[in-house]
Amino acid sequence: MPAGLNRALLTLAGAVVAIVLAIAVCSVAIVAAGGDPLHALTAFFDFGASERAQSNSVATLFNRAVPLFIAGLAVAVGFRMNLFNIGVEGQYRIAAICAAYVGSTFVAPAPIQIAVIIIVAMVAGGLYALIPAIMKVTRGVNEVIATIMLNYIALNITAYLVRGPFAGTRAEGELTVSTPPLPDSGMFPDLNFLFGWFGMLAPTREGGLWGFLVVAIVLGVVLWVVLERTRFGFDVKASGLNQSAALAAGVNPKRMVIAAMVLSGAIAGLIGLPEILGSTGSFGTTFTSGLGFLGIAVALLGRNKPVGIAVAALLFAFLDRAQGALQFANIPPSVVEIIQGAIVLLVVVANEVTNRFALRLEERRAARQLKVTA
Amino acid sequence: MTRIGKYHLALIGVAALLLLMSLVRVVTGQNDITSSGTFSAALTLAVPLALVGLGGLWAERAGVVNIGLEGMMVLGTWFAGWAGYQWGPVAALVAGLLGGALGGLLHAIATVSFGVDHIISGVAINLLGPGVTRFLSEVLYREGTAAAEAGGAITTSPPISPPAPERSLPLLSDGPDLLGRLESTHWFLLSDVAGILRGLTHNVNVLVILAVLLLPLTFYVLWRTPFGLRLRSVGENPWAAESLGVNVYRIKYIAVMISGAFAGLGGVFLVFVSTKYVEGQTQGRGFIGLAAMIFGNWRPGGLAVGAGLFGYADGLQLRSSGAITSVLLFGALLLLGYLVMQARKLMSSELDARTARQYTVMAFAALGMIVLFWLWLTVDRLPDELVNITPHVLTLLVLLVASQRLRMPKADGVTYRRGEQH
Amino acid sequence: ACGGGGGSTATDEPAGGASSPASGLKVGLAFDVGGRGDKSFNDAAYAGLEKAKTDLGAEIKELSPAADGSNRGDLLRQLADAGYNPIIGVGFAYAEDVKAAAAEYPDIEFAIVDSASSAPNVTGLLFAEEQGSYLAGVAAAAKSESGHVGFVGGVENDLIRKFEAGFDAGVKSVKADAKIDVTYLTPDGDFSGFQAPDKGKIAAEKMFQDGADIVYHAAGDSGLGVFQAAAAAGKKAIGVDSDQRQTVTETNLQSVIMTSMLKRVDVGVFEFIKAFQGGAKGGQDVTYDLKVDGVGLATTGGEIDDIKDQLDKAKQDIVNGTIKVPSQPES
Amino acid sequence: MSADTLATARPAVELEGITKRFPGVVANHDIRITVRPGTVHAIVGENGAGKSTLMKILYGMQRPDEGTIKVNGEQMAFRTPSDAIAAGIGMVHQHFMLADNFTVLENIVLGAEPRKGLRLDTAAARRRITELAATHGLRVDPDRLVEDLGVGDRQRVEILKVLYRGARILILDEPTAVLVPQEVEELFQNLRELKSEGLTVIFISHKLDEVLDIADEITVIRRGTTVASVDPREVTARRLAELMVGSELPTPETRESTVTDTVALKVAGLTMEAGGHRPVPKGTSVRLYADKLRQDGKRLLLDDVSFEIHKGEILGIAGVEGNGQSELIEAIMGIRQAHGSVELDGRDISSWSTLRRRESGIGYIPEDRHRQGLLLEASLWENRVLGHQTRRPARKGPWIDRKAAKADTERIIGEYDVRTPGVETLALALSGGNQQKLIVGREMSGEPSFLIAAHPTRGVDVGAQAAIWDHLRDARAAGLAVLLISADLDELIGLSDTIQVIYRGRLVAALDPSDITPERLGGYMTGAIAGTEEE
Ligand SMILES: Nc1ncnc2c1ncn2[C@@H]1O[C@H](COP(=O)(O)OP(=O)(O)OP(=O)(O)O)[C@@H](O)[C@H]1O
Ligand SMILES: Nc1ncnc2c1ncn2[C@@H]1O[C@H](COP(=O)(O)OP(=O)(O)OP(=O)(O)O)[C@@H](O)[C@H]1O
Ligand SMILES: [Mg+2]
Ligand SMILES: [Mg+2]
Repeated sequence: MPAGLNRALLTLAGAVVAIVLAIAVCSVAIVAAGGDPLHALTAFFDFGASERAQSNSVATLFNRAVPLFIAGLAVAVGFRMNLFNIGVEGQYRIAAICAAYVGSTFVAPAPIQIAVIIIVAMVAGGLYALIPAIMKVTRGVNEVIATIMLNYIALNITAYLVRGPFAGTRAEGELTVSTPPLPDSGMFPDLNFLFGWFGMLAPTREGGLWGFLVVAIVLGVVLWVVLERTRFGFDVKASGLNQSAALAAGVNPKRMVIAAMVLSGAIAGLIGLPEILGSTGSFGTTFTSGLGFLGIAVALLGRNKPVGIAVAALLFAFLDRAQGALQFANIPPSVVEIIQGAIVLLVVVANEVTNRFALRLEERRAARQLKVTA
Repeated sequence: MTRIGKYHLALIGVAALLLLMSLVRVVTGQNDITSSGTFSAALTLAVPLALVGLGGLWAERAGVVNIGLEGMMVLGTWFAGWAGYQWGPVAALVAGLLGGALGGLLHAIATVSFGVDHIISGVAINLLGPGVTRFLSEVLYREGTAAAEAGGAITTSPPISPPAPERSLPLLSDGPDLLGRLESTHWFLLSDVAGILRGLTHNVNVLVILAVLLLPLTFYVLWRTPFGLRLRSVGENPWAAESLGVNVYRIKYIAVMISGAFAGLGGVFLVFVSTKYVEGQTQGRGFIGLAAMIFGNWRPGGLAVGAGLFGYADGLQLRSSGAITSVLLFGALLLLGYLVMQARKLMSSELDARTARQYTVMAFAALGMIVLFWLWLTVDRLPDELVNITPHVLTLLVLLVASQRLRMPKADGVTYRRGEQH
Repeated sequence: ACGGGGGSTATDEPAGGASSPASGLKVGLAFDVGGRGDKSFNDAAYAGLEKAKTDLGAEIKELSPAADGSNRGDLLRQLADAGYNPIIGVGFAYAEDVKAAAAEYPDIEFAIVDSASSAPNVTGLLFAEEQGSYLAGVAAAAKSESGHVGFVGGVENDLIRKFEAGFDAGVKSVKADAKIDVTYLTPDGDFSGFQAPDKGKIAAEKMFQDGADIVYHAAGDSGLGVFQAAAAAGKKAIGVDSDQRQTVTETNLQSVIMTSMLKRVDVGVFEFIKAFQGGAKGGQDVTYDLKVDGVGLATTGGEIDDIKDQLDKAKQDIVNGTIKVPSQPES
Repeated sequence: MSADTLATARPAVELEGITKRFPGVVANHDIRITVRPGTVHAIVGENGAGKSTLMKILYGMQRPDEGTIKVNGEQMAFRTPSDAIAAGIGMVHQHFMLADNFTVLENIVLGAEPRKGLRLDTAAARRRITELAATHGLRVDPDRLVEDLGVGDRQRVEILKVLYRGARILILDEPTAVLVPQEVEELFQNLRELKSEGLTVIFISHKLDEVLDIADEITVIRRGTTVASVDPREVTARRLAELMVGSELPTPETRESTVTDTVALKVAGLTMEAGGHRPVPKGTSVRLYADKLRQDGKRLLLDDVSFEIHKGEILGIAGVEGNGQSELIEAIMGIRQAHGSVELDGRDISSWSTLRRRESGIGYIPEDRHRQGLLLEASLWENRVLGHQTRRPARKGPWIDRKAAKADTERIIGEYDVRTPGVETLALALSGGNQQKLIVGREMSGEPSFLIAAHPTRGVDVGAQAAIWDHLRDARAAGLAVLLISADLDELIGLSDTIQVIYRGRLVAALDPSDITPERLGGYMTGAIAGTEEE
C-alpha cells in the first residue's frame, strides 16, 4: 500500500539522518578527548588484518547480535501491550541456569538434548515472568516495581544455585564456579560452513558462528507471524493501542496480561542459550549479564517490530564489537556507549518527526479524496 | 474517614510496629533490629532512594515518566566528585545538582519538545549517563593529569576535600550521649525507642538533614502553592491547563529538570558518604527509587515510607544476617495479629456475611504463620544470597498485602502537543 | 578481581612500533572488568607491564573488556591477531577464554593471573593470597586488644574466600578464641560489591560497634568505606592488593591502615615476561607465595614493626611447610 | 447604562477575513463576524464547519493564517489563551476541560491563583467563588472533586472558571450538548443574567430551537466560511438548517410499530454498587443484599433495573448523563460486573464473558467512540475486525483473514457512505461523523439479534444523522432489538417504541413516545416529575 510504503521510506530516511547525527555527536566527544574521529570511524570498520581475524570478527558480530535480538523480541512482546517488562534481565538469568543444569544431568541424542534444554529455558523464563503477571492481575501490583525487585532476586538466587545445588566440579586452582558442563550432544552445531560460501576462512574462535542464530531467525519469523497475522496478535495490538476499546471488543485484559508476560518471559529464557550452547557449555561466573536492559533499548530502537529489532541488534553488536579495535586506535571505548545512547535517542526523535510528517501526508490525501467525493 | 482519623490510625500503627519490633528483639536477642547502628545505616541507605524517588515524583506529577533517573543519578555522582575534589563539598553539591539537571534537560527536550516516548528517552539516558561519565573519567582522570596526582583514577575521582560535615543532637546523641546510654541498657521498648532516635540523630550528614527537609518541602510546593497546582494540573489534564493560560511546556521543562536535579542530589549524597566518586556506586538505585515512588502512590509521604522500608531492610541484612532470620518471627507474629482480628470480625458479623473466600484466606494465613514459626525455630543461618534479597522480597510482600489503590497522574506518560487535545 | 564499568584508557600513545626499542618483544595484556585505574589489582598488573616496557624494551598494549565482560575472549584474539606475544589475561575470569585462545593460537604464549595453567602454552600465575592473609591475620590478632577482628569481602567468590580463609587461620593461630566477624557485600556474579564504599562502611561500622578493633578488607573500592569506618571509630584496618597506606590519598585514612596484604601481581607479570624473553615455555603454574615474596605485608607507617619477629616466625613456618594454610574457609 | 452607550459605539468582537488551514483542510476561510457587546451571538454550522476552530483562534489557542481580530475596537494578536484572557475573553470548550481529581476550587483558580505570600490562598478563593456563584445563580460546592460531579455541575464549573477571570466576553462551544431541557433553561437564565450585566456571549449549538430561543444574532458557517448573518426573530429552524446544509432538516418521525412478542433481551434485578463489585454472600438473595447496601447508605450505580426488549423493538433509555446509563450498558456487555440476571433469547448470559456475549449476537455502539469504539492509530479494516476478531469474515482458524476483512470493510464503506480514501487509512484521519458511520456499519454486520446504541449520532452532522437513523429503522424492521441511549431527546422520542427513564440508577418511569414532549421527558429525567407508570 502506498501510504505504508511512504511511511516506511520516511522512517528509513529519518533513521539514517539520526545515525549520522549520533556519529557527529561522538566525533565532537572524540575530538574533545584529543582523538581523531576518522581513526574511530575506521576502527569501527577495522575487522582485523588477517583473513582469519576478519572471519573471527564477523562471527563475533553475529554472536553478539543473536542474544541482543532475542532480548529485544522478549521486551517487545510486553511493550506492544504497554506492559513494561523490565524483568527480562532476571528471567533470562533464571532460565539460563535451569536450562544449563538440567541439560547437564542427562545425555540424549543431540536433537532431543537441545530441544529439552530449550524447552526448560522457555518454561523457566515463562514461570518467572508469571510471578509479576499474577501479582498484577490479582493484586494490581505495578509490573515495573515487581520486575525491578525480581531482577535482584533472580541475581541472588542464581548466585546461590551456581555455588550450591547446581555447582559443578572444578579443576584444581580454578576460581570460577559454574554448573556441570553440558554433554557434547547438548552443544549446538556451529554455522562456520557459511563462511565458505563467501570465500572466507572459517572462524577459528571457540564455538565459531553460533548455530543458535538459526533458532533466533525462526523465532523472529514465528513471532512476526503471531503478532501480525493471528487473532492473538490482534488482541495484543488492540490491548496496546486502546485498552478500553479492546475490553469492549471482548478481549480479556487479565488473560492478555498473563499471556503476554509469560510469552515475553519464555522468549527471554532463550537469551542466555546462544552463549551456553554455543561455547561455554555451562552457566557460570562469566555468564554475560545486562542483556535484558540492552534488550529494552534494542526493542525500542526497533519499534517493537521483529525486523526493526533485528536491525537494531546488528547495529548494537556492530558497535560493541569495536570495543577492542577502538582501544588499538587509542580511542576511549566508552564512546560506544555514548553512540548507542545517542542513536537510540536520535532515532526515536527522527521517528517522531517523520511520523508526524507521514500523518500530515495521510490527512492531506484523505482530505483531497474528500474534496473529490464531496 | 477524616484526616484526623487517618493521622491517629497511623500513630497507632507505628506504636504497634514499635512494640512488635522490640518484642521480637527481646525474644530473639537480636539487638540490631532496633539498634542505633541499624537505623543510621537505614538512613544512609534510604536517603538516596528518597531523593531519587522525589525526582521521579516531580517529573511524573507533571506527566513525564522518568525511567532515566539512574542515568541522571550517575551524572550527579560524577560531577559531584569532579567538582568536589577541586572546590569542596558545596561545589560538589551544586555540580551534582546541575549534572542531574542536565540529564533532566535532555529528557525534557526529547519528551516535551519532540514528543518521544518517555520510556525510550529514559532508557537512552540510562545508556548515556554511564557512557559519558566513563568517557569523562578516561579523559580527565588518566594518569599524568592533575586529578591522577590528587589520587584520582579512571574508576574513582580524587577524594572531595574537606569531606561534608556531620551533625549530632547535642547531649542526647552526642557528648553525654544519653540516648546511647539508654540504648545500651537493652530495656524493653525504651531502649528500642532510644536506639531508633539515636540512629536518626547521631553523626548525620548535613545532606541527610537537607534531604529529609526536602520531603515536606516538596509536599508544600506541590500541594500548597500556585506553582504546585499548575504543575500537578499539567500532569492531570494539560489541555485544561493550557486553556487557562498555563504554559504547559515551560512547567514540564522545569519539573523534569528539577526531577533530574533531585536524582543528581541523590548521587551527591552517595559521593559524600564515600567521600569520592566511585564508578558504579549508584548500584541501580535509580530504579529502586522509582519503585519507592510508585510504592508511595506518587506522594512524598508514601515515598518516604517506601524508601525507609527498603533502607531499613538493606541496612539490617548488611549488618547482621542473624537478625534477618528473626524477620521470620516478625512475619509470623504479624500473621497471628491478622488472624486474631479476622476471627473477632467473624464472631461479631452475622452468619450470612461469611464467605468461603474469607475462610480460605484465613487458612492460608494460619499455614503461613506456622511455616514461618517453624523456619524461625529450625533455620539458624540463611545463606547470604537469600539474606541479600530481604529488602526486595519485603517490598514485594508489602505491595501484595497493601491495598492497591494507586492513582498515577491521569496524563502521566501522555505526550502533549499544543492545540491538539483528544 | 575488582568490578567496574567497561572500557580502558588510551595510554602510551608513542608506543607505536616506531618509538619502541628493537627488542621486538610485543606484550599484550587484557584487564579484568574495571580495567585500568582501579588503584589495585589491574593497576598492579599494568605496573608489571610498564616495567617490562622500560627494563626489557617491550612494546606493550593493554585492553579492557566491556562492562559485562562479554568480549574477554575476543580481546585476547585481537591481541594475538595483532601479533602480540606473549599475552596476559588478568583475573580468574579469563580462565575459559585463555584456555580457548591458547588452543586457537598454539604458537603464542599466554599467561593468566589467578588461575591455573590449562594448556602447554599457558602459564598460570597463582598467588598465595591465603598465605599473605594468614600474616594479616597474625598481625591483626597480635595487635587486637579486644580479641575481636573482622573481615569484609567485596564479592563472595572463591578468590575472596581465599583471603578470608587465610586471615581466619592466621588470627586463630595467635588467639584460638578470637572472634572474627565476616561480611560479604554482594553474592558471586554481582561485582557491584567492589564498588560500594557506603556498604563497606556500614558493614565495618557494625563490626567496630560490636567491639572489633581491626578489620581486614578484600573489597576493592568498597574498602574505602572500611577505612572510613575505622577512622570514625578510632580503630584500625588492613588494606589489600597494593600498599594502600600509600595509594590512599586521604591523610586521615592513611593513619588507620595498619598494614596491607600485598599481592605482587606486578612482580608476577614482569617475571613472566622476563622468563618468556629467556625462552621459557608455559604449561605449568608459577605460584607467587611468601617464599618468593609474591605476597606479604606492607610495613609503611611502621605500625607492625613491633611484631616483626612474630610475623617472620609465621612466615618461616609457612615457607618451610610446618604450617599449611587452608585456601577455603571451613563451613 | 454607560456600558450600553459604549457598546453601541464599538463592537465587542470583530473578526475580519479569518482563514485557518490545517493539513488538507481549510477549517476557516475568510470568516467575518461582528459581535455587538451585551448580546448573545449564536454561531451555527454542521460538524467540521469550523466553529470550534474559529473560537479557538479567538481564544488564542490557535493562530489564524490570515485575518485580524479586534476586541472592543482594538486589534489583537493573541499568542496564547492567557493573552485572550487578559483581553477579557473566556471560553467554555466543546469537550470539558477539567482535571477530574482536582476540587472544583482548584479547577477554577488554576492559572489565576490568589496568593498569600508563596501560598495558594484557598480561603480567599473560596470566598470569591461562593460570591460569584451567588451573584450569577451558579450553585457549586468548591471543595468537591470534579470526578464526583454531574455534567450540569461541570458545565457550571466551566462557566465559573471564565467568570472568575473577570471575562466580559464568553465563548460557549456546544454547552447544551449534554444538558437536559431543564438544565438548558437554567443555563439560559444564567446567560440572560450575564447579558443584563453587559457581558457578551458567543454561543455555539447544533440545536437550532435553542439558538432561536437565546440568540440576539445568528451567524451561519458552512464549509468554513460565513454564509449568512440572520436575526432570530425573522428566521425559522428549517430556514436555518437549510442555510447550514442547503438541505431539509430530517427529523426521526415514528413509524408503524414492528414490535413482535418474542423477547430478545430480558434484564432482571440488575444491581451495581459503587466502589467495586463484591459477590453476594452465600444464603442471601440479590434483593436482600441490595436492601442491606441501601440501609448501609451505600450508593447504588444500578438499583434493581429490570426490563424486556422484544424483537423489532427499540427501547429508549432517557436520563441525564451519569445516572447509570454507562453502567447499564457495560453490565449488559459484561464489561462491568453486576448482580442480577441478563437473558438473551431466553439464555441466561449473566456469567458469560464480553466476547461470548458479542459472539452470541450483541452489537455495541459505544457512547465514546474514541475511548471504546476505535483503534485510532490502526487502519479502518483493523477497526472492522475489532469486536469481531473471533467471527467470520474476520477470522479463519487462528488467523485473521485480512482479505475477507478488507473486503467487508469496503462493503461498509459503500453501504454507510464512509468518506475515506481506502481501507488502509488510519481511523484518526476520519472526521468524527465518518468514524461513527464506520462503527455503526461494523456493529450492524453479522446480523446481531440485539444492538446497544449509545448516542449513535453524537457529534455527527445532520446528513450522517439521517443515514444512521435509516439504518437503525431498517434493522429494527428486520427484527433487531435495540437499546437506544441518547441525550438528543428528539432522536430518542423519534426512534423509540418505548421509553424508560433512568434516574439515580433506577428505572423511574416507562413512557409512550407517541404522547410525550421533550420538556415532560426532561421533567422525569431530572426527577422533577415523580415516576408514574403509563402503558
Ligand atoms: N487540530 C486540527 N488539526 C487538523 N485539522 C483540524 C484540527 N481541528 C480541526 N480541524 C479541521 O478543521 C475542521 C473544522 O473543525 P472544527 O472542530 O472547527 O469543526 P466544528 O465546526 O467545531 O465541528 P463540530 O460541530 O463537530 O464541533 C474540521 O473539519 C477538521 O478537518
Ligand atoms: N488534533 C487533530 N488532528 C487532526 N484532526 C483533528 C484534530 N482535532 C479534530 N480533528 C478533526 O476535526 C474534525 C472535527 O473536529 P471535531 O473535534 O469537532 O470532531 P467532531 O466532528 O466534533 O467529532 P468528535 O465529536 O469526535 O470531536 C474531525 O474530523 C476530527 O477528526
Ligand atoms: Mg466543535
Ligand atoms: Mg464535535
